[in-house]
Amino acid sequence: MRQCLTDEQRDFARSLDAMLTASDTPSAVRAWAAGDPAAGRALWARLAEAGVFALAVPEAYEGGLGVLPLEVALAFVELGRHAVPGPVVETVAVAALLDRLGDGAAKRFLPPLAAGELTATLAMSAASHTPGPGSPTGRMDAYALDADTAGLVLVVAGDELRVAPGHGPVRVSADPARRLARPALGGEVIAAGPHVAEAARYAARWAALATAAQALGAGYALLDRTVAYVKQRTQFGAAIGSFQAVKHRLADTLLALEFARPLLYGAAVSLRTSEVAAAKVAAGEAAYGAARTALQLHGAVGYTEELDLALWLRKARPLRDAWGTPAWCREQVLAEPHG
Amino acid sequence: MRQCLTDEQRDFARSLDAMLTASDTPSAVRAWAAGDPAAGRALWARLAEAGVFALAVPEAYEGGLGVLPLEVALAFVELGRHAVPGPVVETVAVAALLDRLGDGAAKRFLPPLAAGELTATLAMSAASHTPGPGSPTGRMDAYALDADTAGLVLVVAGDELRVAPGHGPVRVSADPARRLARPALGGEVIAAGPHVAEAARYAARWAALATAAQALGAGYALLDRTVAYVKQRTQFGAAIGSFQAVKHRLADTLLALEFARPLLYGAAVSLRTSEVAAAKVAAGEAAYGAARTALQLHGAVGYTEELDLALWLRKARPLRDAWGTPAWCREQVLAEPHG
Amino acid sequence: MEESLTAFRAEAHAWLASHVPPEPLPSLETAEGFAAHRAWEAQLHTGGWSVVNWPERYGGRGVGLGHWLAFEEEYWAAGAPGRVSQNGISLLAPTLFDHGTEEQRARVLPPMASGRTVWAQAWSEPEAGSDLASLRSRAVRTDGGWLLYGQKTWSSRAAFADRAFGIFRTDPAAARPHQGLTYLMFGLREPGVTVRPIARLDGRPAFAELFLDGVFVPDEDVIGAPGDGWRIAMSATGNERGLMLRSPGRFLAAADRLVRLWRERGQDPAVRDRVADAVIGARAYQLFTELAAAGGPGMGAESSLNKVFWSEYDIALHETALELLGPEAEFGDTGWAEGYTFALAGPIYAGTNEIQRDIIAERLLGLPKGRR
Amino acid sequence: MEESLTAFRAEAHAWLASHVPPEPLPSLETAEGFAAHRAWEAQLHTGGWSVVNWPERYGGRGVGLGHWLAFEEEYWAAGAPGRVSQNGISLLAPTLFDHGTEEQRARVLPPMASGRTVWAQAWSEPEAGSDLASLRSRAVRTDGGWLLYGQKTWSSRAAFADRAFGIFRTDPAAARPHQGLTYLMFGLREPGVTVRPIARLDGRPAFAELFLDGVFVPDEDVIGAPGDGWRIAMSATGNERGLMLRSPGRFLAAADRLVRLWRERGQDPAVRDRVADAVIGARAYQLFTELAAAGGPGMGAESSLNKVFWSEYDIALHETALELLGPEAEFGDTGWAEGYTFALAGPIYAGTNEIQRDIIAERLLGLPKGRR
Repeated sequence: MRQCLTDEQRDFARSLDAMLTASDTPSAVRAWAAGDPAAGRALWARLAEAGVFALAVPEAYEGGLGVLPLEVALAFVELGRHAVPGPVVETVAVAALLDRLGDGAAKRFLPPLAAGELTATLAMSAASHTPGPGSPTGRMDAYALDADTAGLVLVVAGDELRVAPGHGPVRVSADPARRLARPALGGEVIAAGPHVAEAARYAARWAALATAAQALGAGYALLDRTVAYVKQRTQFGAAIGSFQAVKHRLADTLLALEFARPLLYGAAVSLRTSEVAAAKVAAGEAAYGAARTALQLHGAVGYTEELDLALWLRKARPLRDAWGTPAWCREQVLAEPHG
Repeated sequence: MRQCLTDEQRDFARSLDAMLTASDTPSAVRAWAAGDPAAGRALWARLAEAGVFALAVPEAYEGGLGVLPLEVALAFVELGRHAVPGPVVETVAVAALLDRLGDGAAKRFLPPLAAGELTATLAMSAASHTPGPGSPTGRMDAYALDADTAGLVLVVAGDELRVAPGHGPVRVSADPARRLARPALGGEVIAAGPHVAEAARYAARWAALATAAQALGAGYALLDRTVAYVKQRTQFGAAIGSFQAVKHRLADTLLALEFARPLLYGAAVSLRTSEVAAAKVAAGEAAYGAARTALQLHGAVGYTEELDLALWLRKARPLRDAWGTPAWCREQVLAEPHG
Repeated sequence: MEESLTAFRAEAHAWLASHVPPEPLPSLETAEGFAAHRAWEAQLHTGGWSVVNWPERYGGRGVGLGHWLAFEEEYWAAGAPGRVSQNGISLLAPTLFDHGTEEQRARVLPPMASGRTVWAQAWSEPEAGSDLASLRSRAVRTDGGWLLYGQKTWSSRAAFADRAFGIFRTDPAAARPHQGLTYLMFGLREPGVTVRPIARLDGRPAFAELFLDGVFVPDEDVIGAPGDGWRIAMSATGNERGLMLRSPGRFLAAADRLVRLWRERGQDPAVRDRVADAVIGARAYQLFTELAAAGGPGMGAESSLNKVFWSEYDIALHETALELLGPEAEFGDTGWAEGYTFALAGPIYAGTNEIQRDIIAERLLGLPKGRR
Repeated sequence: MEESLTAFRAEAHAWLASHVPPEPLPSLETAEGFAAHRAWEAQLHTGGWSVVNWPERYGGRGVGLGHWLAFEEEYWAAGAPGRVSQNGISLLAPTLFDHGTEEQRARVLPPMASGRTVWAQAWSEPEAGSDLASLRSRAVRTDGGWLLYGQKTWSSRAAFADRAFGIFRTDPAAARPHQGLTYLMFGLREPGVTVRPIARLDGRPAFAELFLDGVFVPDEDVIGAPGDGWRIAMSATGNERGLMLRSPGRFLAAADRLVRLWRERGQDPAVRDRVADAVIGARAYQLFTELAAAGGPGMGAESSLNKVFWSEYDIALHETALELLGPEAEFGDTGWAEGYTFALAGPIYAGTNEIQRDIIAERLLGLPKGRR
């Protein structure tokens, strides 16, 4: 029952939802994809004001609200529901990483991260993790999300954490609002030693949790929009939402999302590797399933950029694979004794 | 186009279908399952008369009609459609094995096999085959189907082929009409040498082909019975066959069977390992899918022994796994260069 | 105040460790197995474990849902036998708590808790499966009670059980098919009852047909008001679909067994994803149930989500086990084979999954009612 | 007599080996890529390979379906470019063969074969997707022809193509919506045509909206009799769903590429079954097509089986490839990513798979028409 939400937590999620609904996130996403981050940055400031980034920063640091993964998960469901652009996941993961490492770097970067004055992104080299050889880890070696706009680009390579001095060209993603680039080589080393790899694994769990939450929110957005569409779209003289094939497909979509949700809450409470991995699989697959359903039931109009729906459709699969592909996560689930 | 059927082949299948329709196979199956093989034997004699077993015996042997795998496949589709009990697959595999080995054993056993006077079954030890370690081969080490009634129980073990002098107790199968027992140890060695293993692999391809054909026929029977049922069963004031969820499930069932069928014909023409394996996967999965659909759409009455439907429902999964599980067959498909 | 959850769990664990039969009991669907399972119910009852969430006066411990969930986890993890009293405990008992009289509860519940009376359900009829409103069996008014006429089918446990419950048409003139139905209990060994066992796919008599010809039911065995049967039955169906029918502990234990099987068989990577999904699904179901339980006692259309989830989960889990067994899956005498056969019924009973998906779409998503 | 299949195949193989561009052409959905693909069509035509199964007088070789299938296998195995003329060749040409006049064939087919005229289709309208009978765009009678008014959408290739074909309402007073429709061809650069490109999910203008305001169509560009458009279109839809749209050679080549990718990536056993299924599916589709081709020229409701099969196959194959690419699947600039986006449209266009399954159930299995 530990995963039950308090009224305060529910209110927090609702108020974020309301704020984002009023913020015209679709325009911000389109601009972000086109390389114009102004609207996205304004959104970022509002998220910081709502405390989203401070939820991953201990109170010991200025502006920190404490390390509250359940609240972070709830916030990221809303971020996903509204397709908020930018390195939001990575910023929270960087906060977790710096918190775990403590020391000078934490004091230097955590206060501006919590305040929303600094955006951060993170790349990890494969060597920083310990999956089996050849396993897809869900972390693209040496690519960082939105390195072109982030104020801080960190790179974990083996036992070292460094600040990259720039980045390479942005490569096209299936979701144009996700701008991937390789961090530049070199730069200041801000931590070194075996504890860096351990902290990186901890940060990766935060990243996976926040990505799972985003995916879940995106899945609900896709479902809601599709339900609304099938109620008004008529073919053969009836709303297509009255056809049983359409109904059952949407019922299955809701089912997958509703069973992923408690896994997300549970993972936020325990932060155990296997639980986070389980939530990531379930939320990622549910969101991707929701995207497939949304596309099929919208038909041709869903296959275009004409509707805002496209913003979520393109996000679902990258979110499913980022910070832990389903295959890698399933490996993690079985690697730990469960129960 | 090589897999196209001639009018003569179609007529052969149709006449078998008519003969079996007139033979009350369900009673024979129930009796066979209860340990009373009389009706099954009478059926066997009729199949032999129609030439079913002679189709796997070269004309050089008395009663042989030639080695005609496409005709055998067509016949076994009908045997599956009518749930014919007994070691029909194994008898044909034994014919292929003895034909390949030639020599005394072939002369001794092929004429009575072709004439239907001798029924045969076959067990293979894992060592006779060459799948990767730990792979489920779909051949149950040392179990033979219907060893309790077969006139000839052959065992391939390594480089030896022997006639088993009896069998152990019959173990319960999910399909009570499939009576599995271990052949007794010892007995006359009728062939020895490395060519035995090669011939055993050849015989196993025949067994897989015939099993795939049986599965396909069982799948069509399940579909036909279910289509008939949903046309007459009414709930909520309408035939349940008018509900879109029911229609789509049956459409998918037909689709899987219709795309397995050409694979079966193609495999019969080439007898290549990868083609036989592909046909086995497709027909086995299609038949199993048909069983799941038939059960769900019949509802509770399908879950009982009350309807003849049960005879096919229980057969589908064993046929899917016998003489090559889907996993093992998929390995074979990728082991050979294709195209 | 409730016993602490940790102490309660430890007590259950210890009791089960020393009482669960070391070998599986014979199948519940045989006379011998039925008797053995009934004896096990009595043993559970003696230990105080048969109905932990009932009030003490009926044989329970008066603990809440959280304790019940914990008990179920321990129960299934211990490899304890299936519950022959499940129909009574998960369907009839909640109905009596909600709609029965105190007299009925005091009379019916204690022997249910001890296994002295085992209950069968009598819902379906040959022409009324998913479409329960089209029931035809009648209860005709007589002195001091009712006389039952008609036929029930798919009555699970009825081959060996003592009594049964169901709804019957008491007012054939009612305006709509949902009206004029009455919820009642009757004895399976009363004059006028003929029980014809029906064999399941694996040949075992898991249900029966009941032929009823003037079976007397005293007024005291009517639950709620005559004519109110549909409403009462629907609240029971909610329970049937929901929590009580399939406790998370059951699937957590099954997933554990599957992981063990996978490890024993060499951890075939081709099946890895499906094994992991069984682990993930059991955990999801456990946490979903906790959330639902915290949300309040009654489940509405959400119970349809629950029912579709566990019934499809159960089949997928058993199919994965059969995959791991390879050709040996064919043998019908293994626990996995029996579990598989049992699982196959899941998407059919307690409202087919097709109906459940209609309910989810219409009630939870607000899609228009179609002609299906 | 036809050239022997073996010699024909060898000739195609040799020609393709020396002509297929070593690097992929730029995407068909860009102006530059469109021009490059058009030039490739001209090259194919010069070699005599653009429309092998057409009569020689229109630019073909007059070979049968078996030869066409063999050519397609060689074509896709050689990694040759997508066919920008596909709409014309697989949809309009069969319609002209069946319903056009000799004058129309002689005028329209040769420039189609050479890539000089590239055709777009103009079927759908905003309110008429699967429900094609509810079309609203009109053709109004005028001197020597018709004037088109209305809006078409999801017109594939129209962003860059020369001409289009579709059906228009010529008799708004017709008793039933299927009546009073006329099949015709028109120029996309005629006065009154406005083309608004629509970006696909990956941002490329794979379709366009067409706004038609008094576009003149001479009588010679009407196919069949006015009012007969529905019947003619339905026979073309049969073709669209069926064989010509997705040749087996395409999937055989794609399955080969997938197997190569799987091998390059270390033969992950967790994905083995899905890779094997791609190989099995391509072979099944090839053999199914051979059987269907041998069964005669017209495909009826069987073409619905075909359409559901290839469209779902194509997605499954590409999803498996993305799985093998792992997180790198996210990059939008790979052949697999473009193929995946393309595949996603499969279950939607040429009649959604939902409609196709209705057709399969009603026409092949004889199930009663429901309200869907």
